[in-house]
Amino acid sequence: MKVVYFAWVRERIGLPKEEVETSAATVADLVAELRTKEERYEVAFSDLSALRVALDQELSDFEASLEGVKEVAFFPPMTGG
Amino acid sequence: MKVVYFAWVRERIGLPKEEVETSAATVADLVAELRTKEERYEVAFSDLSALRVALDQELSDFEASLEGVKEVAFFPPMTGG
Amino acid sequence: MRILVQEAPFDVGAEAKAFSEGLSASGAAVTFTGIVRDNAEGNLVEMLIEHYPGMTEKALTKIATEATERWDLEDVLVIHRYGSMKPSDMIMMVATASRHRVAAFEAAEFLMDFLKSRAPFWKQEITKDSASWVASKEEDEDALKRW
Amino acid sequence: MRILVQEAPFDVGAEAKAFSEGLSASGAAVTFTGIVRDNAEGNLVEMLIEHYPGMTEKALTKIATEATERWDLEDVLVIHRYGSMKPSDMIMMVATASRHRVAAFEAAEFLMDFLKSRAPFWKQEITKDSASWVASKEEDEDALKRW
Repeated sequence: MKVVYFAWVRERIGLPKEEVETSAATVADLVAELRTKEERYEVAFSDLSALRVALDQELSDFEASLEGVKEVAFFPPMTGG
Repeated sequence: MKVVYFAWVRERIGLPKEEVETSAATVADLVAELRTKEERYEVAFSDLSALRVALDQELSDFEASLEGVKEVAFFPPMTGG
Repeated sequence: MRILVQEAPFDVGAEAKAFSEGLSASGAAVTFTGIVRDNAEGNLVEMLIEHYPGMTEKALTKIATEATERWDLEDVLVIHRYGSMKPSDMIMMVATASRHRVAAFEAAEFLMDFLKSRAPFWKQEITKDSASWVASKEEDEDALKRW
Repeated sequence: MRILVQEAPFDVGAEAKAFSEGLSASGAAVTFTGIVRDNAEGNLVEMLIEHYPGMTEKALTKIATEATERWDLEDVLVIHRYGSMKPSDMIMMVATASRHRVAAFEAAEFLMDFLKSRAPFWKQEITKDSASWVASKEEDEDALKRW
């Protein structure tokens, strides 16, 4: 599964994207797995209320299923306009 | 006193402006005087709710005093924009 | 603040560009452009706009000044034409600029609402065989109540 | 409908002119332009905008499509830049056109409210000695509730 990061999530994790081998059922499960990987993931995911998630480029939420999903994106609240 | 007319008020009265000799105290008094002048004034002023008035180029109302006023304008509700 | 009452056409692109490039402290610029629309029957030949020279400029200046007192605006532009126009011609435009988008939007809507019913313009629609004064709309008078 | 996501500057005057001249059934056109504003300290050197290629275009198209479903719009334009900008540069613009002014204003405000918090852009302010991500505002999230 392709996992991509933007803005300060990208900076804290230290890379813009990576391939992740996972059997996580939901976004929350995937986050739990990532947090155990390394300290920088723990820091990036420490406050989920400050994060947003998109599945295959559609805004979603942490309870959503990852079934069939090819690309997961994590980023802070958006600040366009 | 200079009296000016716009849009269909001008068309009904048949002229854009005229000098009127009057001692009317209020706009309503002036309208009452004008209505007695000729049929076309009677027609133009038959429904005051369809008319607006400006005194010296400031929107006003039919109860207003004409003291010191140099120019009175009568016209339908405005349709700018 | 810039208020223009003119018979000549204006260039909406050049005006929008000059307005936004003249700003130094604004994050938001809003423009509204009013365009001559065909009538319901689809046979509008000409739109004639009559105005009250002298009062028009005063009324527009008063409305724009009130907008700058109610909202924190860096600049305000009002252009309104009079005379003869064809369908698709630009009748008028307003522009507002502020630090934040809400103020710019609200001020532009305020200008439009007051300009519709408080500036001395009267529209007449000319077709091949008729000339009729556009009636004011109750909803336009009602629109003033929200301010 | 026209959606542009680009690094290059755009000409707000040319876009406003092309948009309004391309209309045939609208009486009202509204534009909103977002401009890089200096920060509170007055020392902004650069604004960097990051985005999510692919998702950005999808999100903007979705927001613009929803606007055309909610209001009777003849046309909608959305332009949003990413990359490096300086104070006073134009970041983005939206334009809407409708028969009546209320629809054009409301649709433009709707586009802006959703674009602020639902399109994947992130702003970073660069000064001589710092780089900080712009925080989202609670009022921007609250603004969505009115629609």
